[in-house]
Amino acid sequence: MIDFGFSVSPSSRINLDNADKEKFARLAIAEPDVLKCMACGSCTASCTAGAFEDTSLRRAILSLQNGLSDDASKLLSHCMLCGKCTMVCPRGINTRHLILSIQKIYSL
Amino acid sequence: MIHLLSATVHQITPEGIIDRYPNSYNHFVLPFVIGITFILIYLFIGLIRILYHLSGEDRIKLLKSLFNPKTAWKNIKDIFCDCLLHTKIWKRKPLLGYMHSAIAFGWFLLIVVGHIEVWLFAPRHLSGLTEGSLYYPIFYRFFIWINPAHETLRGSVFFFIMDFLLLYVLSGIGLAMFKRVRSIALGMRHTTKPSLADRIALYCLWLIFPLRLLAEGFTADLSGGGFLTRPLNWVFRAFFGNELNFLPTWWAYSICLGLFFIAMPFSRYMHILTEPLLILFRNAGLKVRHPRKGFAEAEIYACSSCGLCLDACPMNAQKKNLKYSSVYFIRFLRRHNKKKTKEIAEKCLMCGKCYALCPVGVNSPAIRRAIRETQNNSINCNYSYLDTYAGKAAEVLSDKTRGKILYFAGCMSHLTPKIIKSMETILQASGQEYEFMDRNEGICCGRPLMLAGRTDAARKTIEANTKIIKDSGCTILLLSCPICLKIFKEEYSLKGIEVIHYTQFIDRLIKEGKLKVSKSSSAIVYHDPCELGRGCGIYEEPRNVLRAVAELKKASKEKDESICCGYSLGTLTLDEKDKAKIAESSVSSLMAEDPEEIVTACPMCYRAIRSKAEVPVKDFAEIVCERIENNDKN
Amino acid sequence: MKNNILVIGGGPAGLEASSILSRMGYNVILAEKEKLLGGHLAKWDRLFPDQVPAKEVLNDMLGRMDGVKCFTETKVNSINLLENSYNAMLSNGITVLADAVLLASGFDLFKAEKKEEYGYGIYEGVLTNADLEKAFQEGKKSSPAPRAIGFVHCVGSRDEKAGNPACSKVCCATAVKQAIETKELYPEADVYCFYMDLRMFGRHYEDLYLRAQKSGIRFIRGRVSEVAETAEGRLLVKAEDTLSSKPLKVTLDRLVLMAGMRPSKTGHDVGRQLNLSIEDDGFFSAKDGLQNLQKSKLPGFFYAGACTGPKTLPDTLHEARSAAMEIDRYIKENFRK
Amino acid sequence: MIYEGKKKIWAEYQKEIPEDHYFYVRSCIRQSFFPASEATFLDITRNKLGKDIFETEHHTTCGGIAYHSDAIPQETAMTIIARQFALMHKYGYENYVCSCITSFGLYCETLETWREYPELQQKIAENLWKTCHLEFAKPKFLVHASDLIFKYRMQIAAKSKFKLVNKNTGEPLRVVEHIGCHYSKMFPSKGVGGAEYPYVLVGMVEAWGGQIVDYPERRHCCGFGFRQYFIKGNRGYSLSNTHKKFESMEPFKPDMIITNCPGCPYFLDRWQYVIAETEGKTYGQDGHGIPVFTYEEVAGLVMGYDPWDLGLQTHQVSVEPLLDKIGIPYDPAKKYLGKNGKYLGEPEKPHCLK
Repeated sequence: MIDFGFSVSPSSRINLDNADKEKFARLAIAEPDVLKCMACGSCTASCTAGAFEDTSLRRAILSLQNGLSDDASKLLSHCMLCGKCTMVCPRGINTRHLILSIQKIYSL
Repeated sequence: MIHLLSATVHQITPEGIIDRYPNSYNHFVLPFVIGITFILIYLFIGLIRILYHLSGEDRIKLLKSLFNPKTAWKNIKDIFCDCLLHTKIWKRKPLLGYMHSAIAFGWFLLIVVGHIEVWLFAPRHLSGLTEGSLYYPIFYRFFIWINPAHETLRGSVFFFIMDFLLLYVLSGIGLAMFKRVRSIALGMRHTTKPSLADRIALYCLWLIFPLRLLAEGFTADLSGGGFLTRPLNWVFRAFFGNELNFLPTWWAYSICLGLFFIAMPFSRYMHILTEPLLILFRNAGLKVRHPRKGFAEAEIYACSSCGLCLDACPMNAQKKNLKYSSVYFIRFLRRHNKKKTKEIAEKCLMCGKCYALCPVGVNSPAIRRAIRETQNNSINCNYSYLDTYAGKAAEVLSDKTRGKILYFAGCMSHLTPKIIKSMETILQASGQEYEFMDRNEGICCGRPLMLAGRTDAARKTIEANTKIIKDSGCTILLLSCPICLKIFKEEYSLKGIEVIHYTQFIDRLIKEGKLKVSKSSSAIVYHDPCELGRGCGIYEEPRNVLRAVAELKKASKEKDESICCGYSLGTLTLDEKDKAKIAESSVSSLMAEDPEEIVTACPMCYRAIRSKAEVPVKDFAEIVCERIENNDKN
Repeated sequence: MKNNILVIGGGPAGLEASSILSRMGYNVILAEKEKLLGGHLAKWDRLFPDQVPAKEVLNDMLGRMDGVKCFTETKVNSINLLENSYNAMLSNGITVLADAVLLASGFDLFKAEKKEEYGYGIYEGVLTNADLEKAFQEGKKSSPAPRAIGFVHCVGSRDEKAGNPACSKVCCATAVKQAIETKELYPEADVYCFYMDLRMFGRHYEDLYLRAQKSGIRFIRGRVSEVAETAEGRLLVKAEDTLSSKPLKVTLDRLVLMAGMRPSKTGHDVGRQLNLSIEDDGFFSAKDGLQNLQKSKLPGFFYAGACTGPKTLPDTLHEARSAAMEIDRYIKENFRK
Repeated sequence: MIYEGKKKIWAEYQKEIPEDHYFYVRSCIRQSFFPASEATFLDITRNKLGKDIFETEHHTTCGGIAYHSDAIPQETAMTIIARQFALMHKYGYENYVCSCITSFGLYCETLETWREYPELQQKIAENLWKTCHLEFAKPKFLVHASDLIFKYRMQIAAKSKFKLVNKNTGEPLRVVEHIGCHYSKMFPSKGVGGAEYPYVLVGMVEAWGGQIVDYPERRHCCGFGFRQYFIKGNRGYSLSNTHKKFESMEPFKPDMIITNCPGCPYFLDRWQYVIAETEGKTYGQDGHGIPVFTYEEVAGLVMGYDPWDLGLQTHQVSVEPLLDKIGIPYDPAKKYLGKNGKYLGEPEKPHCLK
């Protein structure tokens, strides 16, 4: 191997073919509300932990749909379950249970 | 055989009190003996098991408490009041209370007085197993033969007392039977569906005392009897003549007792024997650590399955959700049905009403939380930022807060800026020096994590907040959110700092004359938030203040019976529609006396009730704020 | 004597207006270029938001057509304004002298092949909304069932390069409806909707969206950029997931293009002869956009439906009814003094 | 794939290409990397097909590389271009054919800009007069050299000795075509077949017996991208682009790649070595790469030119397996001999790419 001082950089492209649909289906059974998100961003905007760290349920859901579960876990790892997002979600998503379910299902 | 026996009985007339049988034994006692032996062994093993599952620390706590005179006295008092007299039920539903105490206390006295009677008249039957001491006092009236001519006054008194007690118990049984048919008459809207063992035990229980009456009635001419049994004996004689064949009734009586004891561990009636243990544990200050073992096991078996929690549970707003009530939860726990218990544990609002109203005091919310802990405590989190922030926040607050009030609004209150604004107005109007702990950002109090069973995570937020509060040097921590209040009171150690809810604080300000308010004629009703009322026992302070600012009306269910607003953070899985239904039922209770406004003292309740109420909903601080008399005027 | 009224176009607008005018006592002549009446409605299977069969709706309309002289496979060869009536020569040789004309020429679907990058007409799996409705009508079910299906919103809409910067109004709801129907047909398949904004403006539309989400349909905010064929003959679709600001690709078996609404060519042929004003978007310009939506700048010449811009079916029917009233008023004011 | 559908699109992107009389300008890069390709172009058009292709040593670079690397402003580039056009006019030609795609794109861009902004054109004409004393002119027809080969593809096919066919199986060779980005992506109407399904190379391959494979990343840039290559820090990006293309075409098992741009054959060829070296991956059969050709090289091969005269020994990916596949004879001993028969020396054989 020769070090040319440059190399192939990994693709940033999301490949939905590789997304773990089986795991997501399990999540949708544990908390069907995950399907209801319309990406308004209220949860992220009101997030208590979000004042300190990059925390976003909206993006976590999106990351899971895109098969990027590590990103999702990171985005929720600072959550304090305070429930503000539950209060503000216009779709009535049970955000706290969704977060717990994601943390359980995707930690395996 | 039976005929022969009864024939011999009539041939000899005894002098004084004698045993009808030399050995004081008859085969009919066997079912009872088997039953009582079974239950005693079962109890012994069960007790060992429960004690074994307690942590070492808890066992020592328990032991110490037993020898502490104060707790010992409380133990006796509680066991007497709760297990026998059922004072808790008396207070809420007198008829139901009478029913329970008649059966429990009546039966207890029957046993006690029965034993005294034996001790007085045939003491040797209490001295050892050989003389049938296990069963003799129970079937005393069968084995004894008293010549009526030799009856003493003392004997007659016992005859009277025993018959009176039997009547007392029978009146309770009568009510119980009636309750099965028409529960609402005794003040219960919902009753539990009994299991098979429950049914067996129940029917046995129903039969035991009428059978005892029959049996003692049959033998009353030989053993003597009181105002119930003796006339009954005359009636029997009038119908059946002198040749009374009474042995079958004694067999039936014994069988019912035996069956009852055997069915007992598998039925709700186990509570009779477990409740005293629970009282000992509770008074020793033990807490639920495992959802099924140790303390929890005592709680589970102490549940009488009475179903009072069905009426208490806010889930009863929809019949389909009644299955999430504590009584069924405990039943599934007893059956080790993990799937169901997990489902119910996660669904519960943790409003604590079932615990508050439980006659036995089964703390099922604590067991639910313990189940959640097994599910969720191991979830990884990254809270390193809390320390960084706590350090910075403490630095900012430390100088300017010394000796002042520190106001913590909490996460939820930031969604209800009215509360925060009103609080600041009140603090300023009453000339209080304060600092705002979380004006722009703050750390969650940890209660939501705790409720979700993430105890370790909650500890981290508690630690960070504790640092900020302690370093600030404040003397009073003022809270407007009851969810925060609950955990600040229970889990934080803030020595030297008074943790106070704004309802208490404003009450104090008014009493001390620091805040002047005027009263309006508008009719209002106050909703007790679960965490504030049942959670922290604060019922009167908010009412004191509200009476000073408006005409306070009553809700149909209030104080510790207040109905949860439905949007509690306690539930993990209840969906939006079900929450809304509960909110509706909460509002309808509040509207009982047609108030013009609803007031509550929790940001969650405020938002929930506001979404369903047709009258204006105000926060406690907001309504006080509206009624402040400007101090400058004076 | 009955006044003659010429209705150009036998789609929902033309049918609804004709039946009403006929009942009002006018002599209605309807010219439809296609073999069958009904326009695009006849080619649709079910209608959003309640998935009512299009056939039922159309049959209701056709059932009220007694008394209307319908000429199918008939175009307007020439039309000119006489003193206060219109002289139209139809392609079937009939000349109509009409006191009023209603233009209900509707729309043409955007030609999806113009969006070359989507490969319509090039890749087997790429079809349009109309193709899918046709397949639904025929009750066709592919075997083996497709594993993944995508819907592209705004094909030929909100796209200056495609010649139409405006929204076609109905595609979002149609796409969501079709996605649900597709998911119902192939429950195991992954269904994706590529949208830019979801314009679910009408009553029940949002419910439809929620229903789609709950059934597991994935909504990806981002326009499909290009489509290619994989070695297995499946479709490799690229877009940006603009909500996560990342490019995205997915392999699909079908890609349904939500072709938007373009002005109808037939309408233009008529409009040109009368020098009617056409706006930049290619649709006819109403006398004004608020009060006189049905009127043109010419007396006695009226519009109804999508010839003045994209419309939903209820919009079109309302316009047809108000056009009928406008015509009635016009005739009464000008011919029956 | 519906071939008829593609034909419909091709029909919409017809480009008028005059048959004869062209003013030819070379490509800076190609003169250095593939000098034989330009020589072959001139030989085929002039000598084999008898066309009038005029060339002058007075023409310069178009300025494209400097322009795209932000080294010179647009006006400077335009003035250079105006001089090229003026030379054409001076030598009496109206048809302009260029060898380079960068130039072609820049010419198109410049002509379009002049059309949109006549005042700018006026200014450039003045610049031209001030600097060179040349008369401003615009070509009547601007074509790329590949357009011309496309135009002559049937004439070349008629004179061909070999077909793009596997002689062992009789199957047409599977060919990947790659056009330079600046050929038609900026102005689809200026390229044969447009930008989405460009036909210029497809037409040649089909005429010469091969079969085109359409792979998902066919539209993707080779990765040259000027700045992305020139600055070493960005070179990984350039490499990644090529990598992406090869990953995408791999399942289609192409036999060869044909290109019409100066940079593309170079990067598609050389990066295969770097990928093999850094990622350990090769895309051809048995550890070989996929050979990459210019269209002139392919035309030369089918017409029976000696592979070494076409400069194929300068390729990184060895071409012999493909020559064997087609059945084109070559003398391995002559591979590294110069035109004069002198031994040129041999490059070191990489162990990772055969």
